[in-house]
Amino acid sequence: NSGTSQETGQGVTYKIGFNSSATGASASLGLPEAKTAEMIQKQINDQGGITGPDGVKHDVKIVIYDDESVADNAVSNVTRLIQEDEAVAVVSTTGSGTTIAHIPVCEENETPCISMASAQPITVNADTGETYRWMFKTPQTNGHAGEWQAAYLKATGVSSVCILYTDDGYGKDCLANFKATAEAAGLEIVYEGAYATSDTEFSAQIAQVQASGCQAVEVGSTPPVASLATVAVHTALPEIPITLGHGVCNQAFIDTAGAAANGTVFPCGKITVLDQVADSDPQKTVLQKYIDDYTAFTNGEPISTFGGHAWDAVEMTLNALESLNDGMSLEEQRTAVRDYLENQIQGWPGIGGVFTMSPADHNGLTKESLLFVTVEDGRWVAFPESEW
Amino acid sequence: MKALWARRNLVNVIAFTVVLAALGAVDIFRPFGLSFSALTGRVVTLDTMIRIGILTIVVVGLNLLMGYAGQVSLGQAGFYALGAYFSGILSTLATRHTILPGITGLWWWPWLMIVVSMILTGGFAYLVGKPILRLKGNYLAMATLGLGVIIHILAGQFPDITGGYDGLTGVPRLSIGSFTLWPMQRYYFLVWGAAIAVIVISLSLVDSRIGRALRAVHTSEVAAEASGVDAEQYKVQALVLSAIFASLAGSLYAHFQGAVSPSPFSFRASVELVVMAAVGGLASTWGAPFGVGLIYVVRDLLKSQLERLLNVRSGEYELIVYGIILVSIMIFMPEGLTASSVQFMQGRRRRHGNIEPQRVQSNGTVEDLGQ
Amino acid sequence: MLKLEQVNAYYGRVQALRDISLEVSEGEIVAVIGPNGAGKSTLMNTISGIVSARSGQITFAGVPIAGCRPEQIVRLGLSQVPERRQVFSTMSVADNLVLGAYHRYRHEHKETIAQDMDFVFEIFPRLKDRIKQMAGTLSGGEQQMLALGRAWMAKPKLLLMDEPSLGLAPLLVKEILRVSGELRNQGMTILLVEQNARAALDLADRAYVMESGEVVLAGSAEQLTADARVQTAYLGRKPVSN
Amino acid sequence: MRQFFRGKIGKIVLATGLVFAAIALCVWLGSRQRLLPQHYVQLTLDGMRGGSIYALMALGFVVVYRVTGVINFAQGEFVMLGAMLCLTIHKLPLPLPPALKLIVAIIAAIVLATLIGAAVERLTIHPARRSPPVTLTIITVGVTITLRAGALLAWGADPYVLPAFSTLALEDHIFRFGSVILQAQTLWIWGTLIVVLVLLYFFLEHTIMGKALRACAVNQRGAQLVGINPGRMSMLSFALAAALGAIGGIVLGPVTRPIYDMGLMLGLKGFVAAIMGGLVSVPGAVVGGLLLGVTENLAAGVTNPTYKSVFAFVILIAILLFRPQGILGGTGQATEEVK
Amino acid sequence: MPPILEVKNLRKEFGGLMAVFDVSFDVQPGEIVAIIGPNGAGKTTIFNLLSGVLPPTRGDIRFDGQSLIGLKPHVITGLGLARTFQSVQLFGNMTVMENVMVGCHQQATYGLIDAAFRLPHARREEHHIRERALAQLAHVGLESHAEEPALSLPFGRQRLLEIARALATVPHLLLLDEAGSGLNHSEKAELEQLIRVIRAGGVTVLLVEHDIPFVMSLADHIIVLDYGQKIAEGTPDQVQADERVIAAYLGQEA
Ligand SMILES: Nc1ncnc2c1ncn2[C@@H]1O[C@H](COP(=O)(O)OP(=O)(O)OP(=O)(O)O)[C@@H](O)[C@H]1O
Ligand SMILES: Nc1ncnc2c1ncn2[C@@H]1O[C@H](COP(=O)(O)OP(=O)(O)OP(=O)(O)O)[C@@H](O)[C@H]1O
Ligand SMILES: [Mg+2]
Ligand SMILES: [Mg+2]
Repeated sequence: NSGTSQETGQGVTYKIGFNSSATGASASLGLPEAKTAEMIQKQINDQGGITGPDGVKHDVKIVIYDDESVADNAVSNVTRLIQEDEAVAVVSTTGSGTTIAHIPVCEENETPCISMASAQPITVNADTGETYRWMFKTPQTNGHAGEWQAAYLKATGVSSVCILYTDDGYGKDCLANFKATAEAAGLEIVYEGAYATSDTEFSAQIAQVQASGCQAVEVGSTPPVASLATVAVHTALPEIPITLGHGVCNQAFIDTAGAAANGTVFPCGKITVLDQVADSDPQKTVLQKYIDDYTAFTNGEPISTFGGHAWDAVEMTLNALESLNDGMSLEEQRTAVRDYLENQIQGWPGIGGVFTMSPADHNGLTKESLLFVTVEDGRWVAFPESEW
Repeated sequence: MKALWARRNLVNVIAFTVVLAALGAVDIFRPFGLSFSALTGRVVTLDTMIRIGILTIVVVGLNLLMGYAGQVSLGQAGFYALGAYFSGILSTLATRHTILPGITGLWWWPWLMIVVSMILTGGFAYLVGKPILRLKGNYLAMATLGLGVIIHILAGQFPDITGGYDGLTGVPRLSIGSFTLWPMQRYYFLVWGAAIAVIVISLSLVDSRIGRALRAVHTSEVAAEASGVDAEQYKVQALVLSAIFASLAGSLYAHFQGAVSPSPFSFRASVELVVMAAVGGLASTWGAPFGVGLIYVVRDLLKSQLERLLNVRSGEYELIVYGIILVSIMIFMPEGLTASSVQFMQGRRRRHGNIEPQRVQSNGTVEDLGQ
Repeated sequence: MLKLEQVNAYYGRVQALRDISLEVSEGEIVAVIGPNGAGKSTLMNTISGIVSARSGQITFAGVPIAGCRPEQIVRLGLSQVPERRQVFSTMSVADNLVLGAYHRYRHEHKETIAQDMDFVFEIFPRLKDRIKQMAGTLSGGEQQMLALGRAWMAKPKLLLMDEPSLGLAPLLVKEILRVSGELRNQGMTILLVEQNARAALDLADRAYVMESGEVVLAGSAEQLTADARVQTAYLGRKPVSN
Repeated sequence: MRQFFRGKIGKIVLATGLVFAAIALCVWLGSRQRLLPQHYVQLTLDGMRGGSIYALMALGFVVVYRVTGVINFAQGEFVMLGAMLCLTIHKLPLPLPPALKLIVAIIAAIVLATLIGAAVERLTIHPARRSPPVTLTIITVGVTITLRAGALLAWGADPYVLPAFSTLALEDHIFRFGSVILQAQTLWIWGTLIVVLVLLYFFLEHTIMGKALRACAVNQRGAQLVGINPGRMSMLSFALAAALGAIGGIVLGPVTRPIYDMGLMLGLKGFVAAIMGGLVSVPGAVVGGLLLGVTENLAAGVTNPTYKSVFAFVILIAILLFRPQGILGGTGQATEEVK
Repeated sequence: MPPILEVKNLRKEFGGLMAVFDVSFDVQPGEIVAIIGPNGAGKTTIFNLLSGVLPPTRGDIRFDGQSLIGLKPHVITGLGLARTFQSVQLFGNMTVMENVMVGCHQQATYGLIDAAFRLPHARREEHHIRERALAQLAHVGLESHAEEPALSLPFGRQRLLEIARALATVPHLLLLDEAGSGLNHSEKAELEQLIRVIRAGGVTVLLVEHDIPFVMSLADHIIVLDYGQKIAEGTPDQVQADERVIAAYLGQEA
């Protein structure tokens, strides 16, 4: 499917596949992602496409699908994007489990896939420990979050911790990473309790937290249940410190947890706490622009980190496409994009952080991509290590 | 009469097989650069066809259970999940846990494990079916619902065994000797071969002593018993058989996806299976492939065309329209695709036919048989 | 009171009633007899609106009712003892009877309705013994009593009875025939389908004979009882050849 | 011996024995978790709150099932609609004092949800009324999909808040008895449940209209023959179920954070509660809901809360096996009658 | 000859209600025996107890010398005891022919696997079943309706079909519950004839019926029930003359 450049300097149309969970269980994450993709499409159209190093202009079409938060649909959609829509690269998808399900499709079809989910096994083969060739991901990992949380708890003199987490992909990943980092930091995990996303009461977990006598509680969930759990812990044990994961870095958490959110601490992507980010920060301009654009595009819907993950993934791909000369076959384009992502994304300031990818690291982020914050009077306040 | 029936079935099966084989062949040989999806105007892809084939196997079983034996199951996705997980876990024992390290390279091991999965799932269905099938009507549906949900939840729990919420990866492709049933074009033949075999089995069953016993149990258990039919035994047999079919489908699914995670086996999936069975037509084996097919085609059409038509992001709109279409299908074809189209054709042909059957309710009794 | 003109009804493509014309005047008992499958029940169901007539006129008390829904027709004062009884099987005997008077609750006192229930229990003391039992667990004959009682509870102007004696013991058959006469004397009009032709003709003022969807004979009860064809086919005067 | 346990007294003895055994097991397991007495009280209280919501949901299922024989999968969506409509109306800038505003929002939401319920019946169930219940049940699945996706479109995927009735704010008033906690909203929920139960029970069991509703499901032809309009009854039942659902959603609103897909799990649990109660019995549904809420919470509390939902469904299966006609049932629903 | 059916002190309670109260009777092979009695006397309940649909509260039932207590209905059918129902219970989703073929269920032995793969032995048996079913239909005169849906038959014919289905199980004893209700005079005469033919074929018949002339001309022996108790037993003439029977059931002028 090689296209030839015409006299007008107009080359083939590049297609970027985009699949997120715009509906279903992960809709609150997937919907802003899908909207971000739409926004970028509009921006490219307004610019009249992208231009390669050879000066040839290319239209870009982002083909957007919804997988309804179901693994089967994710696999189908990615297959369709790769085989039918002939996308050069695919951005997919919102959830870890759903992404992991379509890894074989990306690898077998030798097409770069960038996930917006955070779990480790997305880029690293859990059985062999090797990094997948075609899989990338943009979110900060829960491992990074765990490092912050463990360091904080350690610094405040806590020695035993309870973990409450949602019985879903995010919660399980929080648990695994927090446990690993906390134990490495010498903290004792005295209780782990899960609940379902739809739960409204937590007396069973709270009773066991009380019985276990821990000194701090870590909550690994996303709103709304994160808010309910936080409120429940706060109501029963008003004094106990509560740490959370970066899944609560959206306005919804503060809105729905109310007073119980005050005093909770957690690491956040910089996007949610832009006013806390120093002007010198390399991400500052990118963040500001994304926030402005997204707010304008959606008529003032609250921005979320997840839209940011989509932005990073699509923009990286666009950068890669801009590096291509016209006249390549689809296979060549895919390989070139992959190579670009792996080798040329160096010190790349995005929404999720400053990315530096390598053959061994298809995420490219460090703990510093997150900022530690606390909530005061319903507002996020930066809470740097010096203030602990 | 009888011979005629058998011949009609045979003709249908052959025609069906030929059409599917031809479609599959197109994608292998690509005459004039034509691919399968080009044939369907890029609406239905080969991936979709394989999924239709896999679910057809489940729905044929569900049809036997619901349509013929009249025992509703709202937990069929549970058996489907068991098949997928058993196959997934057993075929990756060596790579994941270094249990039986020698089996990694053996091509027949996954095949054997498919059979083992079927036996395990069937055995499980037998164990739970015995007590549960004493219940009638909606109560059975509820019990199976509970089972399905429990299996779904547990599937996400034990990371060492099931891979937890993220699921199990690295399920190997199937092969015969050194001939790998992959890429998809090859797998297509395997899946549809299995689906057709299941359809043939079901057709034979329905038209036998067993099939009649099941249908009799459906209408009136007392009358069936009085005619010498062991209602309980046949209900259990139907449940076990449907579970075995579901397990087979689950195994094929696992080797198709290469990964198994809990999300496709939720309560919602069980409901969707029932929807597919009903859309195709309960008590009609041929309803299964067409019911599953229709649901998939509608969804794929919406996915690929809605954005173009309405100029909106698919997501929510896709589901809204899908819901409306589903409701419309059931309003206008209450007995499902196959029954309704048969009626439609017969309405043309049979001007002077015999008495139309009375309105028969889902349980097969006439509406007013209230004593 | 009830008048059918040229009524045709179909099941699917099969014609079950052919050009039926029939009349019932106020205060009469009219019987319809005929062999199995003649269309007697279909006739009853067409009048009560369960089967819709494809063509023809049905007027009840001056109101055209062809095309009306059954529940509307009931409200006009027409009630049916249906074939196969149609009792509410998982509801109690009392509830079944109370529901018989459903459309009367809007404008009548509960006491009058309770009195009618006592009347039913007087005729069928067995039902009183079983008052809390679920209708579906009653014996066949008890259910038939319940269906009759339920129809009486509606206090209809016109009562349609489809084989009221079905499954009833001989003593009770006599009893309901007696009660039917009594009801007529109280001003109720009755249209009756019966296999027990002799009893039906004894009770009725007039009768119709139906065969394969058509009215083949009509006349006063005496005329029909004397008719040779009726005698052989329905009264068993001559031994039936086999 | 076997004979004894089949008899009435034997059954009571057996049941009491089982209950005590369950309590003993519960305490033993709880002691391993180092639970204190107040924890059991707390678990029971909270279980009763969750159970009350299940009960309200279950009542909606019962109402529709009794009348139409249809399992209304859309019941959960009415809960969601109730909560969402209420908070949306509450957010409107109406010039009213806060308490009145909330009352207006509640009433308006219930009315709207009821109308939607009636409209759903007219548009989807009524045209298919001649079809078997399976078909109608599948229609409600379609309705569920459409309603939920519509809600996602209208309200997005983010959670919202509905103020607590007592404080008219996000933070509810909390009663503390030692270390046992009770939210004021819980009292609202219980109060609502009691009022609804009494009204509904009276309506369904002691009015002619209630009996007529029931008759429709038992024998539609028979119902028509006594002058009941099954179409209207079907609409009434859906409207009533929608209202019940909306009421449930509204009282639950302040203790949860309403979100477009909240109907999913609630619907499922409500359904389970309805089955436990026998699917046709109003008091049964309430007992079923409470029992489900309390036992799942206690079981979760004394063992591993991860398996809370598993417990719920295990309880379901256990009840189906030992009392298929439901906890309070005795209607012989699960057996066939022969004549 | 030993009786084909012995009922001893049979009792069935529903809650507090004695539907059948210590009833005993015997049926001799080759007889036509009728059970009569007022509505709700317990006749159908006795049939339900005999056929295993309901478990008795106490008492014993012996069929060909074997106790039927605790056996499941299909087992009892297999022993050679068949029945029809007061409210016709046909399989509405099947044709007339298939209804009778269900009756032949135990005349074949092939199982799930044989059926699934259409093994030759299954086909052979199936063929056999068809022939038998057709023969039964011919027996009751319904062979021309074989391929029609069962429920499109008029009510009277549906009763005949039920009898054919019961006969297809090859019974020694046939229980007919109000087989004549809803039939007119000439149809009853045909039924009477059919029952005689059945008996002539070596099948013992036990029937419940409210039509007195019909019963009196057909039955060799009559058992009368009232309120669950046997109040009389004997030949038609004996029973007809019994005071209690007249008071409870027949009425004065019968
Ligand atoms: N629901 C139905 N669908 C199709 N055909 C029917 C239906 N009901 C009745 N018929 C047919 O219509 C004809 C008339 O039936 P109908 O029930 O009115 O007869 P009937 O005179 O009441 O007989 P019976 O004495 O047996 O009650 C019969 O041939 C019957 O088979
Ligand atoms: N499941 C049950 N629960 C309670 N009572 C029952 C049940 N089944 C039957 N009965 C009662 O037992 C009695 C005997 O019923 P049965 O059906 O045997 O009467 P029958 O002699 O066949 O009467 P009919 O001539 O009216 O058919 C009736 O009074 C009936 O109400
Ligand atoms: Mg009739
Ligand atoms: Mg009887």
